[in-house]
Amino acid sequence: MDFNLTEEQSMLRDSVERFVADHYQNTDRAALVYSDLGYSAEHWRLFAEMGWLALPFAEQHGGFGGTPVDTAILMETLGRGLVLEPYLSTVVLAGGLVALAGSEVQQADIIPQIIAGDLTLALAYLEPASGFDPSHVATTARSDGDGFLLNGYKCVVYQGPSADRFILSARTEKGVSLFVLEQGLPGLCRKDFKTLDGQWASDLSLEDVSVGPEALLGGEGLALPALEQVLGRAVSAVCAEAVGSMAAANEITRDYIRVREQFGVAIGSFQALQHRWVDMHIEAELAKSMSDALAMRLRDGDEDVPAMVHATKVTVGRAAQIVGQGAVQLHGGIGMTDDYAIGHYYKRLSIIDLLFGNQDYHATRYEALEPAQ
Amino acid sequence: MDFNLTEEQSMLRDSVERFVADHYQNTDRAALVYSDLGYSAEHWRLFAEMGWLALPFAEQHGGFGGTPVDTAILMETLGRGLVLEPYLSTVVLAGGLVALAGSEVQQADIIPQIIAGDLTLALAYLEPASGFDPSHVATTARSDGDGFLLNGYKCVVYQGPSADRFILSARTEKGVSLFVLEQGLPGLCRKDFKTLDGQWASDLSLEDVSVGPEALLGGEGLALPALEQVLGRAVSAVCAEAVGSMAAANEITRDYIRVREQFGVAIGSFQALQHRWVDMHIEAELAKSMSDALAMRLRDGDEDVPAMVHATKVTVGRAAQIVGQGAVQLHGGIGMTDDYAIGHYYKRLSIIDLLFGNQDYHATRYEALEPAQ
Amino acid sequence: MNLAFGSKDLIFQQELQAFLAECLPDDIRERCARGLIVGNEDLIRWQRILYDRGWMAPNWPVEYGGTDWTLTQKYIAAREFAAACAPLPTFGITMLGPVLIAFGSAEQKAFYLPRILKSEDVWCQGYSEPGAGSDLANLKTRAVRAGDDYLVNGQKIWTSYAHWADRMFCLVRTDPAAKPQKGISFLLIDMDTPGIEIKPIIGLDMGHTLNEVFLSDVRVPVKNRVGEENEGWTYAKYLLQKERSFVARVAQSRHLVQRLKRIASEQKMGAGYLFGSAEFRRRVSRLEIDLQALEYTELRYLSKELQGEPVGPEPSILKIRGSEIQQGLKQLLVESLGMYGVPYENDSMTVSDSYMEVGPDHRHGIVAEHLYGRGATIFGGSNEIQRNIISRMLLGT
Amino acid sequence: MNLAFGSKDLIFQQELQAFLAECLPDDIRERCARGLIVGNEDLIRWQRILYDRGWMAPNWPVEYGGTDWTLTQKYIAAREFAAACAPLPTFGITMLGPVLIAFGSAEQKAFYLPRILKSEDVWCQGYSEPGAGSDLANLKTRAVRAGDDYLVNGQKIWTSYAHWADRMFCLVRTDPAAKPQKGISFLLIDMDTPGIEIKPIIGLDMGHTLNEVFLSDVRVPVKNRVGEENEGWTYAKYLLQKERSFVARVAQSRHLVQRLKRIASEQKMGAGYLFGSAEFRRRVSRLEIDLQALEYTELRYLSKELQGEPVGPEPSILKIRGSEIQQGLKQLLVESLGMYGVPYENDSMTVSDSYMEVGPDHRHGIVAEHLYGRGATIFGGSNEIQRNIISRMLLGT
Repeated sequence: MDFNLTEEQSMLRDSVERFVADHYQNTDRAALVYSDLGYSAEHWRLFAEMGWLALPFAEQHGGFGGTPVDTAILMETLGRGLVLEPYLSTVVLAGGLVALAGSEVQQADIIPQIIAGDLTLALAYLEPASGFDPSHVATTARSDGDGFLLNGYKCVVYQGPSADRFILSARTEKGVSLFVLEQGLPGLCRKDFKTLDGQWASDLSLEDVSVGPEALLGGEGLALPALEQVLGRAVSAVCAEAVGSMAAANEITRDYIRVREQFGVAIGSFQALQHRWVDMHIEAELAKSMSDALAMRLRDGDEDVPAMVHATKVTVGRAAQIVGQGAVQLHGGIGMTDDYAIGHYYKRLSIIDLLFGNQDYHATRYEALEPAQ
Repeated sequence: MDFNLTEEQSMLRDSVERFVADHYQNTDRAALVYSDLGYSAEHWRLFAEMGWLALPFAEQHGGFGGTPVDTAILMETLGRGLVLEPYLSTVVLAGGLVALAGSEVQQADIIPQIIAGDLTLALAYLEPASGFDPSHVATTARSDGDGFLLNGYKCVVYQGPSADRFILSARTEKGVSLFVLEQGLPGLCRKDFKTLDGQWASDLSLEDVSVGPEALLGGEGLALPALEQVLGRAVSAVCAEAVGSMAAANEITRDYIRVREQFGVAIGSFQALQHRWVDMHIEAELAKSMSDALAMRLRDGDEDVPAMVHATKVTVGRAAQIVGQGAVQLHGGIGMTDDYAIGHYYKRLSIIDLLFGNQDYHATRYEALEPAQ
Repeated sequence: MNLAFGSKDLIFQQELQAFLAECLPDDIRERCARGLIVGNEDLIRWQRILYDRGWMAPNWPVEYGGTDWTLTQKYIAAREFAAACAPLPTFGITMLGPVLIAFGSAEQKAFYLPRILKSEDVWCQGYSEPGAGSDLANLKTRAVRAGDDYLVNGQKIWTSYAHWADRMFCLVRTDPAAKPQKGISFLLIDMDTPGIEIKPIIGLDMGHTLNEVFLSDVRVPVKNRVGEENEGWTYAKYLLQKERSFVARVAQSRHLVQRLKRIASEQKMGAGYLFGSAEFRRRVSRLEIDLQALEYTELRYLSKELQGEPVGPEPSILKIRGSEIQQGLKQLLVESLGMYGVPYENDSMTVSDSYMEVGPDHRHGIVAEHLYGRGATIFGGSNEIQRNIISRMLLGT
Repeated sequence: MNLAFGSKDLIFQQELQAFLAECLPDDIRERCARGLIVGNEDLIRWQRILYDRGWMAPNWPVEYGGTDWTLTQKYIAAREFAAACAPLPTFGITMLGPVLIAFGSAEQKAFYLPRILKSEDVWCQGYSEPGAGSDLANLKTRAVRAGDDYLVNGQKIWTSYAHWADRMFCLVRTDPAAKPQKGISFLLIDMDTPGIEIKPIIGLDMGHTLNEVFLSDVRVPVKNRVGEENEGWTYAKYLLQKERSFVARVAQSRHLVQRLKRIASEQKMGAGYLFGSAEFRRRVSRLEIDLQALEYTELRYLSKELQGEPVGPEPSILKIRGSEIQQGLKQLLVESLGMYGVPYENDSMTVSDSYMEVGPDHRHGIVAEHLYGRGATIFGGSNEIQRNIISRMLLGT
């Protein structure tokens, strides 16, 4: 039993920490947010050079064979800096699906390109009426000669505008299936928008989008187990990210209430504020423990992983709310401004609370694993 | 719109306040708790002399025709003193049922005796498997000649040991019905126990208890509307009682933290304790408003009374928990002792949270009034 | 004890409802209903309608152009206006007017009050400073006499709508040697006076309602001082008390509950509807019940006030619980959107009416209102400060 | 990073489980499982079994009769003992032993430690006083030298099990002129010394575990002082830190969760079962998840400790969250009884085994444990004090 980092893991963390310090602490994150890409292509090249894009992939595809624990270490540190690059979309979600469900040809095509930093992808799995349930798919893929004709609507696809390809779920006669689609296919229409956490995303509507048989990712009708597994890893990744963001938010808040004066003293000398900060700290501590443990359980392939995924998302979601809201409140007026960093932490933490399912969704699924009589 | 008391109402409150001051503030409540009766027969005679036992009854039976508002004023003040006399059981519950559902003969028999202080009653409507639902009745009343044979089990009947008669719900062929039973009937077996809030109560088991047709209270199978209506008034009465108990608990706590010293200062100077007390006070204030409004709505016979009954019990139940637990916590060690008054307030408030249905029960019924689609 | 309003009040209520149904422009009602900020021109358009009806300043005495409404009627009016999704009255009406009426000179009243009534002047409030948020006594902005003028130097912050304002009522320090709460004066400043610079503060919601106001050698005629020199704190406290009446915002929250229930019973969530989630349902009903309790508490306090009992900690209690309920409801509204809580555009509220054409129509405004609403527990005396106030009054510690 | 315990530890765990399954008497297990207090004789009966096995004092060094368990093994043992519903170790083992071993004289160690191991002495802790609860530095009990004795006068309060105790370890003031935290000494007092009077404190649960202890001219030999005169505070702090390890009580809470789920899925509530109430179900799962998070936090902290990191605010974090979870679970257990949360008898825990023969068997013990458990956030350093400690360490304010 050991929650401490190995030497290699410490090195990984240190390298990501250096990146955040060099590229996010002294530059203008807002400029990146409002750029067309929404992140920095230069940073992305650095991600490739550092080997981070290769981290979770198998060695046969040029990867490092890293585990969910390594991903968590990386994401936690990125979370401290509110890093904008699309690691989650391209590597964890899309890359994860290709590695898990893709044919050899698809893996050999896509994974090396991801690792090289030459290809970004986005996952389109939710629809306006699906809530957070990946199995609720109304988009259809009708057989059409060798290939398929896709019709339907997908919502809130992170990195939709900038991704080179989409992985998209649609229902065939055999059930929910995954497809790899190029940007700009005829009939694939995108509505782009900024997100609350300063990224780009899109809704996608599909009207008779025609794809060949090679677009099918994994067996027809077999998408759900793969999706669930990759979404579990994505939960781990965003929980780790939230842990990093919460640690940073608590430090920023601590530093602020130590120096901000009212009534002639630092506001950090007021007991009600101290105790509120302590409660934020406790929430963050518990979230960290769950996030670490989930990553280890995913790595070890434990049987009770689903319960642990749900429990962790519930714990981290609540902590994210308490820390985010508390940080804004303890800052007072300045917490309500766009200029000051704390608001951005609050927004990202709010979004993480709902990404891949909010607390109610995961608590309900947690309960369903052990049904009441 | 006026929440203030009329002159008559103020006089009622003052007289009950005097009773509490004279009989509960300087005497040994514990001695009453551990007496065979569990309250004072002498006090009960005083209740009769003051006219309080006549308060809600119609003038034709010797009552004063008081309203639920008057009952609330009385109960709130009794709540301040943690008064033990069985006003709720005899007057509000049993008396209320007789007045609402009883035949003229039954009313003429029972109500004057209650008013004179010569008769006490207890209501037996719950069973081990019923939760808080008065419609869930497994006890049966089988036709037997002119009368009925009763079989079944009733639980946690407050004042069970001391009541002269029971009003008991049982299921006949026509549905849930009410019966008036004398203490000591053959086949009616009592198990007595002390309650957490220092009163006496009983479980009742009935084995072929034989009663005549005159024992039936109200129409056969028509008990539920009357029960629901009287339970609504009982909710109002205990909510008012809780409001009085919370006010007293908050005052006792305020006085304690003003004088109790730690680290060389009054603990009431610590902001975390101040804010906790403020939150207890706010809860009590909101509970008071709901309790007053419910009493007025019951008096006025408003259409939305059921929703208001449920909403008030939820509000008061939560407030009772927050005030009771907070009062013990702010007292520290001394709050954990039986000698000091605050623990008794905590216990009575805990019990009121569950009497006639806890928060979950009432919230569920509140929601059922406006079903989700 | 009596819950019902009198028949006169009920007739009054019907009159209000009829007026609001007929005269409140749909586009303005729509923006308010979504919690979006109403632009200055739209606001003035509505205020002119109110002015024509004679209801521009319900809280002013009749002789200054106010109404002869009783306290109960004022309560009913505030509730009906909010229930109809009418814009809230402005600072000039709610805050400056009462101070001028109580402490202003005859000239000041004659000049400024009619201009407020006719919407000829928009006022902003120059109160908070970077070092004086919760602690207003720590004001640093200096006003020094120079002949018939004061020369004002300093900085104000969190100044709502300064960019729309024609004038600002402002606290300045005129005697730095006096005790903190002494030596403060109350000035009326034209916003086009040289030396005033306004810098927008972009909020969490990416909207622009707040500003910093920098004052450099701003000349303010001494006749623009309200009341006595160095007595501004007294006037400010009077004004603060006015600000804290009707703070519970019950009608606004009731409107949020209605929106929430409508969305939750329409919004598909996987296999069922959102309202089918027992947890979500319970959170809604808990807040709905809390709101009911808050409303009766407001009425109970109103009835104490009508009886002539002095105001104690009641406004703070209403503010704390009211703001907590608002934030709870706005949080649930965002959650009701599911993934459509994610899209957010920075000019969706003020600069233009454009908004994302993704997601259901009901999502428009919800996230912005939620973000803006985080300030409800911070501005106007944070909830921590309100708890201190209650504690001081009731615990005396 | 690695979640699994090593194979040696797993074998150790199996050994413990086998021992507990075989040797823990059923009647004692039953009382613990219901949260009832185990009587002194029963406790001693169990301790003698532990002593025979050599596991009476896992936290002591081997040379004093302890074990050679690693920190991880001690953690596993504490967890397994709790999971098996074994009684908790007594004050003599957990608190006095470590102090004697660290600071006691050779004679004291040789005399007292074996007597503790063999359950020949039951110890109580004379710490708190009426004016010194959270603020121990305010101790007033005086010890004055009189030849080879101290003459002790004063009063202790909240003294658990003083009525069972043979001896008391006690803080007394030996130098009233020194600063509050100086001038305190650590004495070992025989409870049968003349001048000692014990007055029971009946708890909220109507049970008798707490006492007041009055000391009037109690003669205590100077040789019964541990360590230096006036240095007792140092030893007390050492002891406090020992007291705060393993404070999360995860295994105990897990046992509560199991009881709760069993009751909730068996207990009819009107038309359905209690667990059919979505709200009740959700509250159970929230607490179950909180408990899981607490357990991993405990393990994470343990792994920091194994790595040699100094102990910081971790024990306070575990204490706060652990006590909150316990109280939440005990509250739900009471609620699970419905109206059978009402019956309560005053001698159901200690004086006799008699209890009401109403209601389901599972109700026995639940209300008593709930009431007693309200103290979890008060005694042993209240949660407010714990938050102050964390704040001081991390905020430095």
